[in-house]
Formats: sequence, structure tokens, C-alpha cells
Amino acid sequence: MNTSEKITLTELQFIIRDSLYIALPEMYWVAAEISEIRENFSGHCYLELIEKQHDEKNIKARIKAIIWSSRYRFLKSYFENITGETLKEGLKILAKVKIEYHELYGLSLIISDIDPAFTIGEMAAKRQMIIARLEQEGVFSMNKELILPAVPRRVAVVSSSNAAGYSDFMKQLHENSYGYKYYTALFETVMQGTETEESVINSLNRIADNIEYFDVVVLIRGGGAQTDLSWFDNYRIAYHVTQFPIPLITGIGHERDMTVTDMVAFQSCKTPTAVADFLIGCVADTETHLTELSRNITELSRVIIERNRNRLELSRLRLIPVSRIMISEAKENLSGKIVEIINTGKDFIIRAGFTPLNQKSRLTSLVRTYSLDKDTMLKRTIHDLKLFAGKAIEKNNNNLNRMESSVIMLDPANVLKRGYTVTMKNGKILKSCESIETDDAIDTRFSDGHVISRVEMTGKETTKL
Amino acid sequence: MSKKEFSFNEAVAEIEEILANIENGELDIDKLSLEVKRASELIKQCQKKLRSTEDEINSIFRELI
Amino acid sequence: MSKKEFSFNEAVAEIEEILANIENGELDIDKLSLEVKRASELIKQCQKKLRSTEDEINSIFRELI
Amino acid sequence: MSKKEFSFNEAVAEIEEILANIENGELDIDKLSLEVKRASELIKQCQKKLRSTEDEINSIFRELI
Amino acid sequence: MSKKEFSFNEAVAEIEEILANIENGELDIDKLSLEVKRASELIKQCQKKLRSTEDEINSIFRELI
Amino acid sequence: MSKKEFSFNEAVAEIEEILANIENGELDIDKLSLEVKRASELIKQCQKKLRSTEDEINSIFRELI
Amino acid sequence: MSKKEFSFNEAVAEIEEILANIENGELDIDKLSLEVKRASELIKQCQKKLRSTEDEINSIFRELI
Repeated sequence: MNTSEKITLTELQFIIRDSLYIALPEMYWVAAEISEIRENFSGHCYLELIEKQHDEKNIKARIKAIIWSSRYRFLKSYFENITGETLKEGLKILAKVKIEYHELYGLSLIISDIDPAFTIGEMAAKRQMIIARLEQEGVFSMNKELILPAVPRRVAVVSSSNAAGYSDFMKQLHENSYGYKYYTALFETVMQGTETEESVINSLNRIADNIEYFDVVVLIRGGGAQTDLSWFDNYRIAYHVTQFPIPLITGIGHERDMTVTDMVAFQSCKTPTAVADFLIGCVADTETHLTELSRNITELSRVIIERNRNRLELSRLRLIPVSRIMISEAKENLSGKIVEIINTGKDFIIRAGFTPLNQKSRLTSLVRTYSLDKDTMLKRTIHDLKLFAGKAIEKNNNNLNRMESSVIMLDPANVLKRGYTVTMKNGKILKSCESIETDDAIDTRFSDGHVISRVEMTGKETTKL
Repeated sequence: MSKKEFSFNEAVAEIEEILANIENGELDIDKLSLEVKRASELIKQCQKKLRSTEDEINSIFRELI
Repeated sequence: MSKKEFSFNEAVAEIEEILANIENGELDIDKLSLEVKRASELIKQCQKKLRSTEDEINSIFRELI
Repeated sequence: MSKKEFSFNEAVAEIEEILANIENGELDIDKLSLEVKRASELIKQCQKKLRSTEDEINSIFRELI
Repeated sequence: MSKKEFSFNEAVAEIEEILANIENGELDIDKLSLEVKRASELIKQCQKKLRSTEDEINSIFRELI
Repeated sequence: MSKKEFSFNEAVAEIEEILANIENGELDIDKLSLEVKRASELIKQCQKKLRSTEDEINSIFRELI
Repeated sequence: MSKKEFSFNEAVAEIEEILANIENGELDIDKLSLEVKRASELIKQCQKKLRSTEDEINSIFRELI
């Protein structure tokens, strides 16, 4: 190559430029990480895009990029609207680029479009990775599982004193309408940028060294710019949060998405003010709970008192009739006794009356028997008298009759009438022939006269009648 | 015997005596007849007495019942 | 017997005696009717006594009822 | 019996004795009516006693009721 | 019973005993009216006791309401 | 009960016991008015206790609101 | 919590326990008044703590920062 063929630098640059245009006439969709980004006074945005090694440390490729202000205004708001992120260092983007070569500034990429979906996907993937790791380590919900004190009043604040969010928080908390008293200690911390990780972890460690003085930690960051969330999609911060021994509440200030730090925190609020409200709410809840408890105690006690009063009242109401019943039963019993005594007394009298009554009837019947006996005896006497008198008369009568018949039999007149005669000698009746001698004159008497005869002969037993 | 109260027992005794005398046969036939007559009379009187006593007693008993 | 208080038992005893006498036949017919009369009288008195006692007792009982 | 307090039980016993005497028939009829009178009087007193006791009981309880 | 405190229960027991005695008929009628009188007195005392208890209780209740 | 702390529960138990005794008729009439007095006193004390407890509770509530 | 700071959690727990005790206490009035007294004290302390400043804590915090 000789010197005559020399060209100017400009000419060279033009050759390079034209060659590039010819060689790379098209637009490309390039995925890269923003390593620098700044907006100049005229609204153009100058970036440096890089690609890192797999170790995420060493840079593999680097190039400048520009978004012209006319485009930038649109892209910026569109991107932020879609992703909730600002275009900032560390962000991975998918940009539609045209390669441009400027003789003065060299090679750069002119970005005409950025696909927010890619960034969202990248961010999500990063978050997912951190979440998966925390879960794999079994620490993801450790802070959530802590118990928040009933009254979280001693608050460690991890924030930056310059942040608007910090003063919002302090004002909201200390000037609460309930008049609750809170104690806050600020642990000055860098809340964005690359120092964020170390600063947050440092603050958390300091708090942990004095853990006995605190009920709760709040992690808050200024309100205003809704940017740079991704600083808290950070594994180390999230890990420290999970391992923190007291509940940690985040108020990092974003509307749409949660960072991993929010996810593992005990509680995440949208804003620092919301964190303050949460803390006030906790105390208020506790106070409400106390009020409810005391109301319950009061009500329950009233119920108990009322029941006891009712029970007592029942006893009191029972006491009267029960005593009266006892008395009236005793009265009835006594009346019963009166009747019983009258009845048994009368029964007794009636039974006792049987004896004289019985004696009376025995007396009358004995007297009747007695007089009947005497009467019978007298009647028998009459009968005997009759009988004996009759016998006496009969006997005498018989005697008389016998005598009469003897007299009749003995009457000579009767003998003579029957043909018998009586022979007499010298007036004397002869009963034997012995005194008769032959020639004796005997007088023989007949019933109608007598004959005197001379005995011619005598002899004994000559004739038999 | 009309004046003197008639005695049944005496009459019976007399009759007994008469009967004994008759039986002894020591009596004159005329006396015998007399004695027999006497005895008969006494018997009759006795019987009368007996009747009257009986009547008396009966009338007593009639009263008694 | 009018003066002296009549005794039922004595009367009964006398009646018994009379009865015995009559039964034994030792009694004279002449006395028989007298004795019967006596006995009858005694019996009557006894009956009267019995009646009067009965009446007395009845009147006592009448009071009693 | 006027001075001494009348005893129902003694009266009953005495009546029993009188009853036994009458039953045995050992009693003279002359005494019968006396004894009956006594027994009857005792019975009357017993009944009177019973009635008066009843009255007493009734009057005691009239007060009560 | 004047010195000693009157006991309702003892009084009732005594009344029961009197009742039993009367019921058993072991009692002399002469004593009956005495026993009945005693029972009646006991009942009266019991009634009095009941009335006084009732009054006492009523006054307690008046305070209580 | 002056020295010893008054116990509502014991008092109520005692009242119940007294009531049961009265109801069961196990109680002597002689003791009734004493027991009723006791029960009434206990009821009064219990009512007082309830009132004081109620006041306490009311004061708690007043402080809270 | 260094000097044994009053613990709301413990206080609330104790109040809750008291409520449970009252609930389970089968209406024991004697316990009720004790428990209510204790609860009242705890509640008062809690409320006082919530709104009053504790210099001790403030000074500790000043040192810390």
C-alpha cells in the first residue's frame, strides 16, 4: 500500500459507514443489558448496552446506543407504563436497533423501539429464580411465620433520612389520631443503586445486634418516583429478611408488582404511609381487642350476675312457699291428728260401750232364764202335786173298793141268795161238822127263811163239792 | 157320827175291824148282818169323802193353773 | 205368813216337804186336801213372787234402755 | 260410790260378778231383783261415764277446731 | 313443758303415742279423757307454735322483699 | 361469717340445702324459723355481693370507654 | 423489655384467659369479682401504656442511632 493512495479520515469513516450500511441495511431486535443510561439537555437518551458472561461479572460485549428524544419521550412512558420500571442500569431490554456509524462518534445503535414484554419476562424470571432458591432453602416464609407483637411500638426504620417516604412515615406514625406513642430509630440506609444491597444488609445486621429493643422493622423508601424496584428483587436482601428474628414490614412504594423482598416480608404495604397506618392499625386492633375483651368480660359478668341474681331470686321466691307449705302440712297433719284422736276416742268409747251393753243383754237373758227355771220348777211342782194327790186318792179308792167287795162277799144275805145256806146250832154258825152230833137240832138259814132239822148222821169228807 | 167330823181314817179302821170280825166268823149272824151294813155304810161315806176331797183338790188345781 | 216376809226358798222347801209327804202316802186323806191347798197356796205365792220380781226387773230394764 | 271416784273398770268387774252369781242359780230370788238393780245401776253409770267421756272429748275438740 | 323449751316434734311424737295407746284399747276408759285432754293441749301448743313460726317467717319475708 | 370471707357460692349452696331440707320435710318445725332466717340473711348478703360485683364491673366499663 | 417491660402480649393473653375463666367458671360469683378486678387492672395498665411516653425507651433509642 502506498501513500498516494491515502485517504482522509473522513473518507475512511465514510467508507466504513457506507460498508456498514450496505452490509447491515436491516433493523435488528437485540437483547442486552443497560450498563449506562443518561438523558442529555436536548432530551436524547444515551445508553451503553452490554452482555455479561454467564458468571454475570465479566462483560462479553459492549456498545453505545442512542434513543432520539422524539422517540425517547414515547418509549420511556410506554415502557414505564407497561413494566412499572424505569429504563435504568442493570435492566435487560429487547431493543429494535439500526446500526449507525458516525464519522465523529463512531459506532452506535439507534434504538427505535423497546419491547417491554421482554423486560417484564426477564425481571420475572430473575424474581422467580430468587423465589425458587429461597423456597428451596426453606426460608421463604420464615419472617411471615413470626408473631407480630400485639402492640408494635418500638420500630426500627430502615430508610434514608432524605427520602420523602421516610418523613411521610414519621409524620403519619407519630401524629396518629389515636394518640398512640411510638418509638422509632432510623437506620440510615441507601435505598437505591448498586449500594442498596450492602447498605440494607448492614442496617439489618445493626438492628439484629439490638433486637431486644425492637418490636418490628420497617423498610421504607421514598414515594415520588416509582422507579428502581428491582434493587429489592435481590436474593441477599430477601434472604436476610427471611432470617430476621422480628417481623419486617416493607413500604417500598410501588403500585403494581411486588419485589421478592416484599414477598418474603412479614407484611408488605404499598407506601410508607401505609406502613405507618398498618402499625397504627395493629395497636388500634389490639386496643379494639382489649375493648372487646373488656366488653365481653363486662357482658359475660353481667350475664353471670343476672343468672346468679335469677337463681337467688328463684331461691328467694321458693323460700316463701316452701316454708308455708311446710307449715300448712304441719297444720294439716295436726288437724288430721285432731280428727284421728276424736275418731279413735269415739271408737274407744263405742268399744268400751260394748261391755256394759253385752252385760246388759246377758243380764236380761240370765234373769229370763232364772225366772223361767223357777217357773218350770213351780209348774213341775204343780204337776207332781196333782200326780201325788191323784195317786193318794186312787190308792184310798182302791182300798175302799177292795173293802167294799170284801163286805159284799162277806154279806150273808148275798151268800144265801146264791143258794148257799148257813147252818147254825144254838144260834151259832157252824163252820165245821165236828161239833155236830147226831140228833142235834140245826137251824139252816135260807135266803127266804129257815128250816130246823135233826141230824141223823155225821161224817167227814163224805161229799166233795 | 153326824155331829162329829167324819174321819176317813177312823172309818177305814172301823171297816178293817168289821172285816176282820166277819172273817173270824165269831159273829152272830144277826150281828154279822149289822156289821156288814155298818161297813157298807162306812165305805160309802169314805167314798163320798174321797169324791169330795178329789173334787176339792181338782177345784184347787183348777184355780192353780 | 202375812207378817213374816214371804220367802220363796222356804216356800219351795215347804212345798217339797208336802210333796214328799203326799208321795210317801203317809198322808191322811183327811189332811190331803188341806196339804194340797197349802202347797197350792205356796205355789201361787211363789208364782206371784216370781211375777212381781219379774215385773220389778222388767221395770228396771225399761229404765235401763 | 258418791265419794269414791266411779271406776268404769271396777263397775264392769262387779257386773261380771253379779252375772256369774245369777248364772250359777245360787242366787235367792229375793236377792235377784236387788242384784239386778245393782247391776243395772252399774251399767247405767258405765253408760253415763261413756257418754260424759264422749261429751268431754267433743268439747275438748270443739275448742281445737 | 313450761321450763323446758317446747318441741313441736316431741309434742307430735307424744300425740302419736297417745293415739297408739287409745287405738290399742289398752287404755282404761277412766284415763281416756285425761289422755285426750293431754293430746288436745299438745295440739293447742303445736298450733300456737305453728302460728308463731308463721308470724316469724312472715316478718322475715317482709324484710326480704 | 364476719371473720371469714363471705363466699357467694357457699352461701347459695347453703340456701339450696336449707330449701331442700324444708322441701323434703326433713326439717323440724322448731328449727324452721331459724333456718328461714338464716336463708334470708344469706340471700340478703348474696344480693349485696351481687350488687357490689356489678358496681365493680360497671366501673371497669366506665374507665374503658 | 430489658427491665421487664410491661408486655402487652402477656397482658392481653391474661385478659383472654380471664375471659375464658369467667366463661368456664360456671357462674362462680366469688371468682368473678376477683377475675374482673384483675382484668380491670390489666386493661387500665394497657391503656395507660399505649398513650404515655416512656423516657427510658427514648434514651435507649437515642444511644442506638
